[in-house]
Amino acid sequence: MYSRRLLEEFTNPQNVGVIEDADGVGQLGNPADGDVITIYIKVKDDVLVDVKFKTFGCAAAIATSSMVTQMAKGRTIEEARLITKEEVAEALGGLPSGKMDCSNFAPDTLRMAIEDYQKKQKT
Amino acid sequence: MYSRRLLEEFTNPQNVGVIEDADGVGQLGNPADGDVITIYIKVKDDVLVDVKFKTFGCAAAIATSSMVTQMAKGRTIEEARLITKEEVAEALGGLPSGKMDCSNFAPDTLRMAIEDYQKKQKT
Amino acid sequence: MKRIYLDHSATTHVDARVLDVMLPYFSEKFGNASSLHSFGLEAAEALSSSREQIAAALGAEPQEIIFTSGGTESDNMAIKGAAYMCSSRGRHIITSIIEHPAVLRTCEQLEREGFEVTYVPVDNEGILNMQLLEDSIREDTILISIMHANNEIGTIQPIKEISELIEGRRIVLHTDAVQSVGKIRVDVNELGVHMLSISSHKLHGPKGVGALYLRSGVNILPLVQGGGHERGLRPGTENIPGIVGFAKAMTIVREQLEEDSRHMQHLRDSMICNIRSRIPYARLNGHEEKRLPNNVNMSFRHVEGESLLMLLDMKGVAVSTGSACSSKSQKASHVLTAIDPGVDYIHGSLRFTLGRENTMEEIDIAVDHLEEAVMKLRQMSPFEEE
Amino acid sequence: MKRIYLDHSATTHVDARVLDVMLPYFSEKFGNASSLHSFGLEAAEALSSSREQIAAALGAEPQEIIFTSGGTESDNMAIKGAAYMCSSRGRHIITSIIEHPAVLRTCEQLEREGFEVTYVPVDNEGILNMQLLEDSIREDTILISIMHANNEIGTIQPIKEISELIEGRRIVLHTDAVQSVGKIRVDVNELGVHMLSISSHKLHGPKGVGALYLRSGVNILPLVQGGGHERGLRPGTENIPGIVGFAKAMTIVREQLEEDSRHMQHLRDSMICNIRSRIPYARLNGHEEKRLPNNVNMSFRHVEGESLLMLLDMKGVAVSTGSACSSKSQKASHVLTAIDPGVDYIHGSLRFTLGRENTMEEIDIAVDHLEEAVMKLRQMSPFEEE
Ligand SMILES: Cc1ncc(COP(=O)(O)O)c(C=O)c1O
Ligand SMILES: Cc1ncc(COP(=O)(O)O)c(C=O)c1O
Ligand code: FES
Ligand code: FES
Repeated sequence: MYSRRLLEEFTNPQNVGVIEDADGVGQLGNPADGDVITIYIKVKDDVLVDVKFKTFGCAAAIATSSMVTQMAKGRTIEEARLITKEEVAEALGGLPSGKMDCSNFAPDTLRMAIEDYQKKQKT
Repeated sequence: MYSRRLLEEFTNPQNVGVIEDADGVGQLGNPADGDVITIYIKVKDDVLVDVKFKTFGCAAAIATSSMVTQMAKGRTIEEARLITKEEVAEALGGLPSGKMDCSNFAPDTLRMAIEDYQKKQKT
Repeated sequence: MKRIYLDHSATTHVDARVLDVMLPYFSEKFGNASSLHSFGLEAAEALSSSREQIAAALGAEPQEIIFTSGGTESDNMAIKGAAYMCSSRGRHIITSIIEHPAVLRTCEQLEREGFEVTYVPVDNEGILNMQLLEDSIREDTILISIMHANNEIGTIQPIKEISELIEGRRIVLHTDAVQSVGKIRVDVNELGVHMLSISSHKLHGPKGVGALYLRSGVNILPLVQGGGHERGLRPGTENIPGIVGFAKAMTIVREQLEEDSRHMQHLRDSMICNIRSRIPYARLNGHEEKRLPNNVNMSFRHVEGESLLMLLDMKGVAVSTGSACSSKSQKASHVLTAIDPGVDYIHGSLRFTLGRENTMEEIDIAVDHLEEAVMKLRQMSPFEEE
Repeated sequence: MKRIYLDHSATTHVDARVLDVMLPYFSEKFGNASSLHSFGLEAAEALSSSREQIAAALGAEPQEIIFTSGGTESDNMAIKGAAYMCSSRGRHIITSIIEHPAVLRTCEQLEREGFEVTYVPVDNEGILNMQLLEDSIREDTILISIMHANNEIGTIQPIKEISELIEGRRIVLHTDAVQSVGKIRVDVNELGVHMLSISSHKLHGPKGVGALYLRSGVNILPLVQGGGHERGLRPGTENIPGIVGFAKAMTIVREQLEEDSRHMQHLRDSMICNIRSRIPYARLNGHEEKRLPNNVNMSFRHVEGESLLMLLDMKGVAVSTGSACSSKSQKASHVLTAIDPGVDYIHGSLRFTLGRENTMEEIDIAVDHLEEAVMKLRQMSPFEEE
């Protein structure tokens, strides 16, 4: 079912946690549906200097969360918002067919965090 | 299915053949139905001194034919006509349930042969 | 890595004694039970003695046992067979909302064909609401199908009470005993049922074979047509090695049920107790006492079942979850939804189903891994305080 | 006594290579293919590679293979599944009068449900009357089911011609290939069929498993409801050891069909030739050339088949007859009745069906015993001159 690479990511996820003084926060999903991803970002000079996540969900949700935070860290805001589910899935050695939808979930949450940051900038 | 005793009788049937100058002959069944028994009797002083059969039919038909000829030989006409299918079946160690009907077949043919003999006596 | 299998309600390994008796029937005594020659006779004898063994283990008569390909087919055959048979008398069927899909989907199919089905609810512990069952019985009720024990949460339903309730009425009572046989005593006369489904692979027999107990005098229509096998009720060349293995598995159940049951219950109770004492916010799903001796179904707050299952699998511990994670959002099973453990718990259920060969040591190791996994996932959970 | 098995159309022994690959799946890799853990994955992988092997052997795609419990279920599923699916378009079905009961009884059931069925006759050699088939096609014909090879007399039907005949029409074509697979080449695309039934135990695989080939794009309704197994078309926990064995048996067929086929045909021809030269009044039933390479069906004048079978059985030779002797009178099979060998021959048929492991020596011994048995019974027969 799951690729070996995804399972590794799932068992050893990176960037788990909360950024207390985050510049942006995104959250998607809801507990009744059984999956919630929260992503925190810290931004300096348009670059994501720190990205952390907390995820309640299946192994794919956790692995994609971990992967997306790693891919985002060090990128500019513009680069990070372009991360696609396909890229994430590929980096994880593919997702089972029934789980492809779920790989959109983490990049979407990251985009929400970026939007949150940008909204705060404007105000 | 078949008892060991019946199979023995079937493989080594007694009294197979035709009595050329028989005193009575009985025949039951027809080739289209797949079974025909012919029984020949030779009578002396009301006693069946010889009984022979020819049978086209299943193992039960052959075994019961053989058994009934043996049971009849040496008996009086009156005794022989009273031979029942139960007796024949019992002597063969029982018949499979689907074959009980078929055990009537040989005693009935014997009774026909006896009737044939009696009819001839009258004329 | 030593693997620990705690998913015996999904399937079981074939017992060594069972495989032993099966082996000669593959390549030596391989005849077709309908053949008249010696190869056929060997097969026919194996078939008939297997039937006797299975009947004996259920308190039934040999001619009341019809062999099928498994639990799903038995359920379909019982429910549709009785429904079609009795449809001139009435078209109302009663079942419960926590049945196996083999029963629920079959009832839904009958609804599409014009039958009416009442799905009786259960309480928060998963026990059938007997009052509602009684209230739903009508003049045109022809069939009641209620599972003996639930496959997810292990609750045992009051089948005997149902059979007493409908005594004297012309209602056929079916029970899906796929999960109960081999774990608790199942006697068709004590239960008072007309039909009862079993599946061999749930009780250390081979896969691909099952049976329907059909009480003498109760008539159903066959779902499959063909040669005259199984009194015309279920044609097709009989799976002799499978049936022989199934019969042996049932005989073993009959001989050692009490001992096995006691052993599994001991493991179960100490597992529940350990989990409760070591893992906070762990909730038992189902009934404390009216449950199978081998079923531990617990929910862990703020963690998701499939993740938990995967983490345990990485440690060699095989379990199941009621939260099948398939597409975008996790669907909690219909059984968990029916007993509603609450939003914080519903997606975090794990089912541990023990087998007679599990040891206390295995249970202890499993609980260690479980504790670690729950902690790990809670650290990742957005609902948990840092 | 060394036994000689010449009844391979009834069932076959499981090939040693087949049993070998099955064994690990009973007690070690015993998981349920639906389980998410490692035991489940092992099973799921075995299932999917088995599906690939079977598809490859038939020239099909893996997703076109649906596992069932055997030939009877495959036939029922194909015929009813297509009939129910297409019933809004029409309710006319065409089959032949010499089909297996799994097809005939199913068609009769559909007649009771309001479908109309045309049973096309065969000629005296058992070959389908193509003209009558063509004439019976109507506007509302939805399904044609014609067996690839007959189980009693081994005649091979012109399936390819039928598929060409109906090209462009919206008629689903099913063939029961239970007897042909493993004896002659069976490729679903060469035959041009939409559905094809197979049974594992007829080709040295285990009993209790079979498959339906269902061409992509052809839809049928399931006969059984339950979990989502087999794309929802055939739910129930998959019989993994059975399926793995079936797949291995199909792979062996694929690898050595030509050789096996040639070997069996050689035995067949010399058996027929020997019987004809040694036993007077012996008649071959079926077609001289268009017959399975392993089928010898002959009638012996003035003797009765069941007796002949029993005498051969006493000598260790296992054969079958088309004259099932059940109650008061012998019923000749519907197949023999259809080809009508005449009153002197119809009750005296024996079917010898050869296997790839039979030897010329066995055939010779069998013919010796046969000759003796025929002579013995003819001596007892009231129709023979002294
Ligand atoms: C309660 C219950 N009924 C029916 C079934 C179906 O049995 P099988 O998978 O043998 O078809 C199962 C198991 O899957 C079950 O747990
Ligand atoms: C032509 C044919 N179709 C169908 C079947 C039924 O197969 P099974 O006995 O595996 O259900 C058989 C064998 O009995 C057969 O010979
Ligand atoms: S979190 Fe939705 S399927 Fe994985
Ligand atoms: S001769 Fe009629 S069944 Fe035997």
